[in-house]
Amino acid sequence: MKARVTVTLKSGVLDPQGKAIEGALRSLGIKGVASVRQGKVFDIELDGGDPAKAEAVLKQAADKLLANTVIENYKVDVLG
Amino acid sequence: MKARVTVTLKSGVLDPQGKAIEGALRSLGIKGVASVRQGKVFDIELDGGDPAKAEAVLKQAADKLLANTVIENYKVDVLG
Amino acid sequence: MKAAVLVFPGINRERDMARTLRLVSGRAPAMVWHTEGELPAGTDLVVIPGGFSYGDYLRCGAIAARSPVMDAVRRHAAAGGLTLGVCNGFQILCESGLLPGVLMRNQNLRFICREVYLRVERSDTPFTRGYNAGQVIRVPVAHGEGNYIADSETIARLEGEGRVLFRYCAPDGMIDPNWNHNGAINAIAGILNERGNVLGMMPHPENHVEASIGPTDGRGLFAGLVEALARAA
Amino acid sequence: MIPNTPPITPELIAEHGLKPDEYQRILDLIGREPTLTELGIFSAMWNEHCSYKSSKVHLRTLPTKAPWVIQGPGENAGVIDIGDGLACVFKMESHNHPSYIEPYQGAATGVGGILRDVFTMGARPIACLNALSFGAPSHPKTRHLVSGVVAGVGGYGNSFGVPTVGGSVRFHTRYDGNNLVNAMAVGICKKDEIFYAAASGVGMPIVYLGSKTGRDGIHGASMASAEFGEDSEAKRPTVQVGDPFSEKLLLEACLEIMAKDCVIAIQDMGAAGLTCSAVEMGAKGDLGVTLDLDKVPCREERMSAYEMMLSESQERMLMVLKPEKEEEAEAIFRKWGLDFAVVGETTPSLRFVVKHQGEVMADLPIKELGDQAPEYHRPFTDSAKPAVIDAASVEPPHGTIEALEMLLASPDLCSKRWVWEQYDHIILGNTVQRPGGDAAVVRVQDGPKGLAMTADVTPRYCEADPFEGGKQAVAECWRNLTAVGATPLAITDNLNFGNPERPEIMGQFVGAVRGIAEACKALDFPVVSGNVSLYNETNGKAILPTPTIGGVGLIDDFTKSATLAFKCEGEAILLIGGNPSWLGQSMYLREVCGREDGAPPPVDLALEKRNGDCVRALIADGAVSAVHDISDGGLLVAIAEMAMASGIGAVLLEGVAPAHGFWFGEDQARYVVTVPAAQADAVIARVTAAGVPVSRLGTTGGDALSLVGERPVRVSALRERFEGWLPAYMAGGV
Ligand SMILES: Nc1ncnc2c1ncn2[C@@H]1O[C@H](COP(=O)(O)OP(=O)(O)O)[C@@H](O)[C@H]1O
Ligand SMILES: [Mg+2]
Repeated sequence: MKARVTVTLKSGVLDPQGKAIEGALRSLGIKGVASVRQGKVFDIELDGGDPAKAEAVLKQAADKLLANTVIENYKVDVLG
Repeated sequence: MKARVTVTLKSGVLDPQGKAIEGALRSLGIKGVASVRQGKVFDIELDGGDPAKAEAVLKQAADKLLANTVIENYKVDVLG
Repeated sequence: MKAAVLVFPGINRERDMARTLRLVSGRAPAMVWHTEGELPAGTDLVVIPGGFSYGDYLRCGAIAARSPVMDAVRRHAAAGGLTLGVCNGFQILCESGLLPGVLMRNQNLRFICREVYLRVERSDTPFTRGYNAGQVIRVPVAHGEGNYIADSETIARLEGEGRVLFRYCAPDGMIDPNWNHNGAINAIAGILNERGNVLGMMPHPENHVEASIGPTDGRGLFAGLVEALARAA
Repeated sequence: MIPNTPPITPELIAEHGLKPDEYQRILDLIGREPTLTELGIFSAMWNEHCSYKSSKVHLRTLPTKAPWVIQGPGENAGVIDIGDGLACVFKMESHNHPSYIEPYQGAATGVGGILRDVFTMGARPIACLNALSFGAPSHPKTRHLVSGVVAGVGGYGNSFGVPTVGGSVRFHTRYDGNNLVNAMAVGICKKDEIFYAAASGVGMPIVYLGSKTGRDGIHGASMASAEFGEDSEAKRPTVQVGDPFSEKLLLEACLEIMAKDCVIAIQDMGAAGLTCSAVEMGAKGDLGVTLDLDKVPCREERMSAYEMMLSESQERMLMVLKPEKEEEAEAIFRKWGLDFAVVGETTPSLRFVVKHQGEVMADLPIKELGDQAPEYHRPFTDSAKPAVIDAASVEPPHGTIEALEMLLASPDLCSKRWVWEQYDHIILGNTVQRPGGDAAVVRVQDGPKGLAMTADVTPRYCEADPFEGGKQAVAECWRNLTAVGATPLAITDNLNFGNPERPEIMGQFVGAVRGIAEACKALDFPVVSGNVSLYNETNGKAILPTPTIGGVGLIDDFTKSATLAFKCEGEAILLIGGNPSWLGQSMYLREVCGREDGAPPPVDLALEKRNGDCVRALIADGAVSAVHDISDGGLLVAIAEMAMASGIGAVLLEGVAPAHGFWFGEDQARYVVTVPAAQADAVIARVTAAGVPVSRLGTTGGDALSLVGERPVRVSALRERFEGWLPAYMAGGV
């Protein structure tokens, strides 16, 4: 089974990378980008076929490791 | 307008990060994870309201900066 | 001083740290592998050195922070034991919750290795008793993610409780954005935990201790620790 | 999966980079049509990168011996004796094409590869250097390449945990389509604990160690030897990704099992991975090798024998183990979380046999794969000697100080701080002299010995006169080591040139190698390792000939090494080696007059040695307080660098006419030193007695540089220009 965990910065947390990317896009002459925030995705292959169980495992993985919940939010999508 | 660019490693390209995360999940006792591949997301605010134009701008941004197309694929989602 | 230096896969400044501890205290530290469940008996100082534990993959220090040996460090710290995290060690302490906040990418997104100036904010801690309050010391940094960030409440607490021990500054001690190479909030270079026994800092005092190699401003930190531990004993 | 016995068409042969006569040679050797796997193996073994087929006959002319040389070229790295039972292991290697295609990963894996070469021999790496050549700053790709390459070099070395202590960076339009990334690594081991590649003993287990095999860089080695065309974008998927974390584990694991005496032979998997490493181990030990590919740890599914044999996945090693130590070795590797698999054994047959899924995919004569590689005496034409330019005929500057300011803010002469600050240059706590001086100095263990190291070449000289340019590269390297007080011991060379099938390029190569050989002989400075990178051209436009020379020298007491910064006010500044006047091919000519022409400064090796030996003796006796050699930009640039490094100015006496020849001439074998005023006469007398020309240049002091008849310029203003150019350029502001 496949799943994706998406980790994004909480709003209000400064994102130097996103800021730098904004600047870089501007200097590349790419117009119309107001702001950029960078996050991470984890594409995960799981053993077994129970989506509910998969979701539980991934929540645990995200809480314990994949996200730093002090500054990050996460979202789990089991894709089946 | 909001959009998301998701950048993932091409299949076959070594992902040292994913490998390290797999190992860490295992040693945390989280079971059932067969493999992890790490990617990036960029949450982008755009000026203007034309989705087609937004998509074109973001493709350009991804090609030129956000993705390293030698080893990465990307996907643009204009969320409106 | 009975120091223990933790070794995680990918840590790479453990030799620098061990040499410095040996030079300053006259005693070689124990090197403790990340899978250990206990620290050597009698350990009075735990040091988490710099490097790239687990390649700094995922987030700096994230994977190391969840190693078995960190439970032993938590117990050591909870019992009041002195704990020092330098660079990756600081990142690991933040990720493990022993210190608040996060170290983000440097403002310019580049790894930076250079000498910086630090203002020592207090001298009444075991880590800084070798310095005077307000003293400016010169030590190197070598990191890509040293940009300290925490929510405003946490920052207010850190400042209010005098828990910021080191700040990046100009050579004359003034706080100046031009001398804050990584963009850390309030130019924070090192912080204490609430109890005052856990210090995390980005710069590498251990690389400035030998006159034949360069400046020796880092020595005060280790000499101070030796003294503090001798007094406590 | 690809079938192993497809029809071997001329197209398939050409795709493998083999010429028709080379294919015929294969047929003659094995007496039948090769399988696909065999064709891949031949193409990997016989391409330029692995076989040195165009360069070998010339490389043999390089001097490689000296009493202190333990291992010359032919192993993973060269080894020299540095006393106290210690040996220094070092080598330089290019990763040019990969770094152009994917700058970060290309540069990173270049560093990873050279580090592996050093620790494969049992040495713990103590320092890295890098020599980088980029296209013109105005070229649209340059900034991106600089940014990626520097981040990649740093990214790998910083994480691996070795200080990057020196190097060089240059810009020239001739590198527009082919930037150069030459990485050097230096390590230390005990003299009697060096490990080699030659297998010994029949029936010994061959063990695969490190990371898993993927489809990375398949045809990477062939790619690295194919001239670029417009379609280079299409070759992208062969780029490898580096994993410095795994390499650090590999280092620790290898050194641990070497210390436990488990290893008979060891070879890293670099270019052409499993193929090259297995063949070399067998052939060097006069043994056959049988590999069972079913045992190879793979990262990807359904990999064919062809792919496994040609994969260039990084962070892998091949080892012949003492059979009784297999378990112990495996436990060590497991502890470090690395793959460990017995994938074959040595045989008495002198055959290289590759099995996969019960089938023999390749069965080739092992010695011939290496020994019978084609060897070419390619035709070459000598470069025409350009005319010598008389300094008096060269346009003088509007003002000497203005010219100095222009030079200090030029891309090649400006400070490279923006680069080396991205490299951890202090880790391990032994960096005595950091980047910014003539050579880096690294303490050996706890001292008092120190090793000095530097990487140098002046490509514009090589272009104008390959022979003199080759000599100059070695001489400058030797001089930089001397200037910090070290005794130069040996070099590694990295010869970057264009397409050797063109006689004028081959002429550059041959000329440069002759020059290097002559200089090495005269300076007692043998070549112990090296690397050749040819076909550095795009659409028929070649790079400047760039034979990078990496040198290592020894200082008995590192605390006595000399630095270039002025030490205090009121000291006498002396010029050792005679008055400069040579403006041909100088930076002055290029940056101020906009001309790149003339003959380069000739190198008189006897003078070089005499002057250098004199300076080294002065340093050893503590007679001089600051030392700097004169190189790019000439005398005034050298003095300005000494001032900027200290913040102390100088008042200079009038130069010898023509003034621009004196201040900006790039004559060789010259040094600037400072001495306490009271000792100046004694030092002058001593130098004169050694037969070396010496004269007074002026006195240190103040915060400005003052020349007779010119407005004084503040050192801080010079520093702003010197430090300003590169950061401004990289910020996009130039
Ligand atoms: N790519 C680089 N990496 C590390 N250090 C560098 C690099 N490029 C230049 N440097 C350092 O900058 C200083 C000046 O370089 P260079 O002008 O080439 O010196 P020299 O003329 O003495 O050979 C040297 O100390 C050199 O090691
Ligand atoms: Mg020099």
